[in-house]
Amino acid sequence: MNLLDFANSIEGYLLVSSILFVLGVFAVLTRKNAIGILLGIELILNAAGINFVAFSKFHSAAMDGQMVALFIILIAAAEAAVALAIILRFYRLKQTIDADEASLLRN
Amino acid sequence: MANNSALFAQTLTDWTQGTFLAPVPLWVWAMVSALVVIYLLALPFGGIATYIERKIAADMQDRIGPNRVGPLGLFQFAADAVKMLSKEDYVPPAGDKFLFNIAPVLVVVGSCAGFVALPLGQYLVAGDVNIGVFYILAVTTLIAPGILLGSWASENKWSLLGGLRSAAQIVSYEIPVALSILPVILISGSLQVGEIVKQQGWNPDLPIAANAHFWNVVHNPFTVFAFFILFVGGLAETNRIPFDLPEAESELVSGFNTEFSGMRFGLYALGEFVDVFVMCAMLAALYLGGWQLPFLELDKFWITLPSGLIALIHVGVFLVKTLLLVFVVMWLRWTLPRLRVDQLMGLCWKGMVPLALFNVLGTAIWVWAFKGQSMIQVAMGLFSGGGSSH
Amino acid sequence: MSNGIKLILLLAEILTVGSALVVAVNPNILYSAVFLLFSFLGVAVMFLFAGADFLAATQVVVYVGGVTILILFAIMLTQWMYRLKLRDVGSKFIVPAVVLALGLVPMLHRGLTDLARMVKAAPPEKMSEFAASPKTMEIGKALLGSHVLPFEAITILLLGALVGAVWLARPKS
Amino acid sequence: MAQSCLWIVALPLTAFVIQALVGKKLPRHGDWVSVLAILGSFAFAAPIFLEMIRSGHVSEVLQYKWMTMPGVEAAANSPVLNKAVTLTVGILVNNLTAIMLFMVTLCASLIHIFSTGYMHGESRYHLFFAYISLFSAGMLGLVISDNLLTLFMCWEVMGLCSYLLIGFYYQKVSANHASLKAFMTTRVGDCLFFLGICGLYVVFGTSSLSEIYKALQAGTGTGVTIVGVPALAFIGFMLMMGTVGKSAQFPLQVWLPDAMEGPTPVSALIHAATMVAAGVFLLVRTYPILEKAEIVLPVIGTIGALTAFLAACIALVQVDIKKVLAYSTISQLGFMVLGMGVGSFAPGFMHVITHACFKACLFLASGSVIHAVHTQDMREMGGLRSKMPITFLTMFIATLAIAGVPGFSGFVSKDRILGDALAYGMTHPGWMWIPILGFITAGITAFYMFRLIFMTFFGHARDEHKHHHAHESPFTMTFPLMVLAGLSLAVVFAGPTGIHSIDAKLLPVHWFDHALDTVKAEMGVHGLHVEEALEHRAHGLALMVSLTVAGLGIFLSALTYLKKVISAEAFEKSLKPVHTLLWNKYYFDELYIKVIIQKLLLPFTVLLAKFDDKVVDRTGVDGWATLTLFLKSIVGKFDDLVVDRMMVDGSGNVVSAGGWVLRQLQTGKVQQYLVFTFIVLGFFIFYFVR
Repeated sequence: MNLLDFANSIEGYLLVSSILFVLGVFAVLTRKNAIGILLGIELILNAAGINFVAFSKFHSAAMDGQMVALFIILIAAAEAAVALAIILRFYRLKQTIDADEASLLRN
Repeated sequence: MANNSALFAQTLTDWTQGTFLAPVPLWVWAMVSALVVIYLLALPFGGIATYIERKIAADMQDRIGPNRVGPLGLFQFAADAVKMLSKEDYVPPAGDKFLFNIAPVLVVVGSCAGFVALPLGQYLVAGDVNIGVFYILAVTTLIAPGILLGSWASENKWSLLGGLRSAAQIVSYEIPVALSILPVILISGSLQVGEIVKQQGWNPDLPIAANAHFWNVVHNPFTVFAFFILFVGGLAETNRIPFDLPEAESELVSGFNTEFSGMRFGLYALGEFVDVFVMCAMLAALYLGGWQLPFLELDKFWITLPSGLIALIHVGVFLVKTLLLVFVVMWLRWTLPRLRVDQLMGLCWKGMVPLALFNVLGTAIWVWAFKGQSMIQVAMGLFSGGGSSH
Repeated sequence: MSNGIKLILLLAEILTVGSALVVAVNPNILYSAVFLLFSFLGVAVMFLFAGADFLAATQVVVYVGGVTILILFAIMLTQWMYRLKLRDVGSKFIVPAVVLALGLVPMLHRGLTDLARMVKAAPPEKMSEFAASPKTMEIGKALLGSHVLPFEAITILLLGALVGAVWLARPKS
Repeated sequence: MAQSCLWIVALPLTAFVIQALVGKKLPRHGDWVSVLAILGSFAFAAPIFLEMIRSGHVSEVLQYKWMTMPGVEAAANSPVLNKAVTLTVGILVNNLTAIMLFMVTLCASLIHIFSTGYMHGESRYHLFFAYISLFSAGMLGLVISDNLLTLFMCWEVMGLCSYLLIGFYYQKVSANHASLKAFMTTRVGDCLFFLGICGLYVVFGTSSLSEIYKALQAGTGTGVTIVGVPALAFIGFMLMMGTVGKSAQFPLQVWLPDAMEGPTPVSALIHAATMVAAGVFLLVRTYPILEKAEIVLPVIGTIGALTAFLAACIALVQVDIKKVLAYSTISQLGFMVLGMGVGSFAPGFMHVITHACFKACLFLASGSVIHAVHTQDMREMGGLRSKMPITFLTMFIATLAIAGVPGFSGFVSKDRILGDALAYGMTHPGWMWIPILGFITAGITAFYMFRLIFMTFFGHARDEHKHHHAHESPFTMTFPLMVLAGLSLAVVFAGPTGIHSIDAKLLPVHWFDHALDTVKAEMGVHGLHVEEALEHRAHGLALMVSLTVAGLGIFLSALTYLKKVISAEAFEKSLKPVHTLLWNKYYFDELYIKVIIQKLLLPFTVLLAKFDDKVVDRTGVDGWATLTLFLKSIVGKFDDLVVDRMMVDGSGNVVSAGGWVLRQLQTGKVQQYLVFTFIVLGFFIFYFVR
């Protein structure tokens, strides 16, 4: 299978989504910045969306996967809005958005 | 892409059958047609628009305007282009070079990509994508990050303020714009621009019930409002006066493009003009019947016209409508004062969004109540007792 | 489908993955955000090739026009405005992150492809027909038909998110 | 058809609910609700009846599943042996039901209408209508019931209504006592009746009448014994005791005369026309069982004859107009039971119907009289004939009917019963005294009924004042009288004269016989079987004898009370002991109260009370308390030391220690949590991919 066909197969889609997911995990774990964590989460959500769409096309040839992907996009939008509002609030409180500083409830 | 009927490209493929160009695949023709549209239409328009704008401004201020280069100064824009290309490629030393470079490109890409789905004539459309209107809305959103990143990369507080204003303005006004497009989609039941335009024709020979419903702007009382909201929202989205706060000269020097010069500035300017054109073309297509000549079906004229002539007339009609709207935009620039930031946001969230929502609701009820018939159809149906339109 | 078209898809996938790589490792948060935008665009193209035209446009509108701008705003509002070096010093979880990354990619991909093999693939003609058919109307019907409950739930979620975000971000009286 | 039966019951029941809840607030205290309801029932019942007349045969069984009962330990050779049985409730519509429904709804409607006049202005007017509506519902439900259990329920509902209505004037002590007496006395019979139903269930595995008919025709039940007694005989006796209680048969007849404390329409409806006839109706419904239980029938006949005779004798000396009618009711019920006993199935049932009509008429007429003169004592009446012509005429017709004068309904049924009894006596000489008692009673009946008529309506007014104020009753009261009097004519049931051999030539009106013949075949009832010649002879003889004794009774009565040729007082004096015995109703009340209750039951009750106090309270309850206190102290110690100290505090300590350990993991660094999360996720994926 050449590279072009691989790109247009479910394996290709799944590889992209896996890499996207792992990079998202990587970003989530390594960023100090809360916004950076959010970026990682967006990558993870996109990876999930790609999976759904890929299976929707290659395996069911039906709409259900796309519907779920649509809902993922909408939920991601809501999540981003709320998360950024929280980050702004936190910034106003602590003058920083370092995720490690959000530890009032530790121990 | 893969599923769009690229009519332009298809036509090109058909023409080249049997010639030495036959092996060229469809997708190449699709790209070629897209490039043709951009280079032959978008970019010249961007240039000519600067000339027109200056001329109109001069007329309104009782000046002469550009008159040195070429007859009536017509080649002024070419001279400007040459000037811009030959200027120093300056990047602010403290600025972010990478972002500074890609930001204007984003703006131009965002505005030019919208051209692809605009139907110039009945069969003249680069890619009549089936999510047409939505596609235009989607690609034009690229403009906002372009402006925001460019302003940030300039390392200049005027720029940054202008960029933040611009992004906030664009994001906010996208809502009434989208909501004002919804009535049209409700009426036509399609996102495809070509289909929407096709439905706005008017054939005097057909009985009312079977006829198309003329221009969407007079489809029902709500679409009249929706048209104006879309127009005003388009002004705001393209940062035109009276919503040109991002580049308010009196406050922010020149706003987000303060630090830009040369071709990068030219790209910003081009992007803005193309965006204006796309907005007006969209308005014309969605609400003013696009290439439809009012009350005439050219296909069923009393003399049979050559198809090429019909296509040309269609393009002409469409361009006339669009350019009239562009003229109004420029006219407004010298007529209205600039709004304050709070006025701007208040107008959007307190005025236009509720009104646009009301329009959507009203149109939905109208479509439900009159089974999709327009005001004209309803009225004529009343007068002729439901018979034919004669 | 011609190879040229497939090439576009391949390029989009490379764009997606490459941009995501920059998002993950670039220390400059603003660059991460910008490349996240490119990654989104790549994903949108992938959607388009998977027959999800409406979804692709939604992806662009929501992510590029909404989420990215919000993120850029948040970055610009929370960083010192003119501190351009938005260095994000690598945290102490770099080692587990790398280990996880290296371990998860093959496992995930293998698991997912196994899954894909277990599930019966759609017949090719049906697949291409599906990929070429417009989806807007079907999505509209599904939203008000079979998927009306999640749709309504999402509307309530979005309203709640809207109100909550405004409440959280409002200035102190 | 069976569906409309549900309406027949539901309408009065609804009226009862409405009346009981909001009756007082309705216009006219809501009497129209009850009246309309019962008229509605009548409207539903009439088509069924007409259908029966038209086609001669209606039959429908409608069954609903009620509940499933676990298996019971059943008698040997019974169809139920330790298996679950599904109980059904149902509606059994046959010719009997149709006739009975028509009769009951008709009488009840007329009596409802009568009551609107009679009870006018009473306090608790709405409750009166509530009660009689409930009663109507109960009676109609009993009539349509297929299952003996639902029949029994309706039976008890009627008992309750009877209690409530007898005690309607609860201010009167005597009314209170009478209601209690009626309730308690019938309870004796009801208990035994219920035992009978239980026996039926054990033997047949069902209490559905329609199923029992089938089972009996298939031969089930014969030879089954319950504790050594033939099961069917046992059941038969128990069912008979139900009848004895409800229909006031000897020896449980004591409650019915006292029941006259209730308002007169109640006496007419419940204690003359319908409820007491329900006992006989029960015999009719269960007749196939009784026939199979051979010994029961003659006993029933004996009881009937005895009751008829004894009650008639008491009626001779009564002076209270309603008491006379009450005893005559008992006596007539005795006739019906007698008929049942000698196998005179159709005439016996016919007598239920004819008696209902003329006795309701008599009671209502007496009510009309009482309404007019405000007394029940016949010695204060007299000469009311001219004052109340309609009342007199209708009551006179009814009296002719009850006395057995040809041409009136009572004659038709009574003559046939007596004929059958005579035939029975001829074939079973040992039971010859049953017809003899019957004939004597017939004569006495004619005598005392005409005594009533003469004392009330003829002669001169004994109390001028009351006579002066007397007046004819309003139309709402006289209309039912006229209808009922019309129904007391023989032509309604058999023919112009009521004498079968004549009528067969004159006017063939045989609907009743046809209906009963069909239903007999359907139920598997054989009835009296004698040779045709003997039957003819017996019927001819009986006709002559009964005509003779009736005429004799009327003649003597006329001599005594109209012409005063014979002095009643002289008779009374010369037969003083007999008169005293009769006046005191054979001392039955005294026997029951002084001997059975006070000497037998009361000491037993006292003993039980003592047992309860000494054994149950002291030993059982107090002992338990002491034991519990002791256990409590042990449990308390255990609770304190083991549960609280060790378990409760211990678990708390364990949790807090564990919490301290786990708390060290919570660093507040969100990414650390995420590392854990993703490591776990990695393990999961590894597990599934492996």
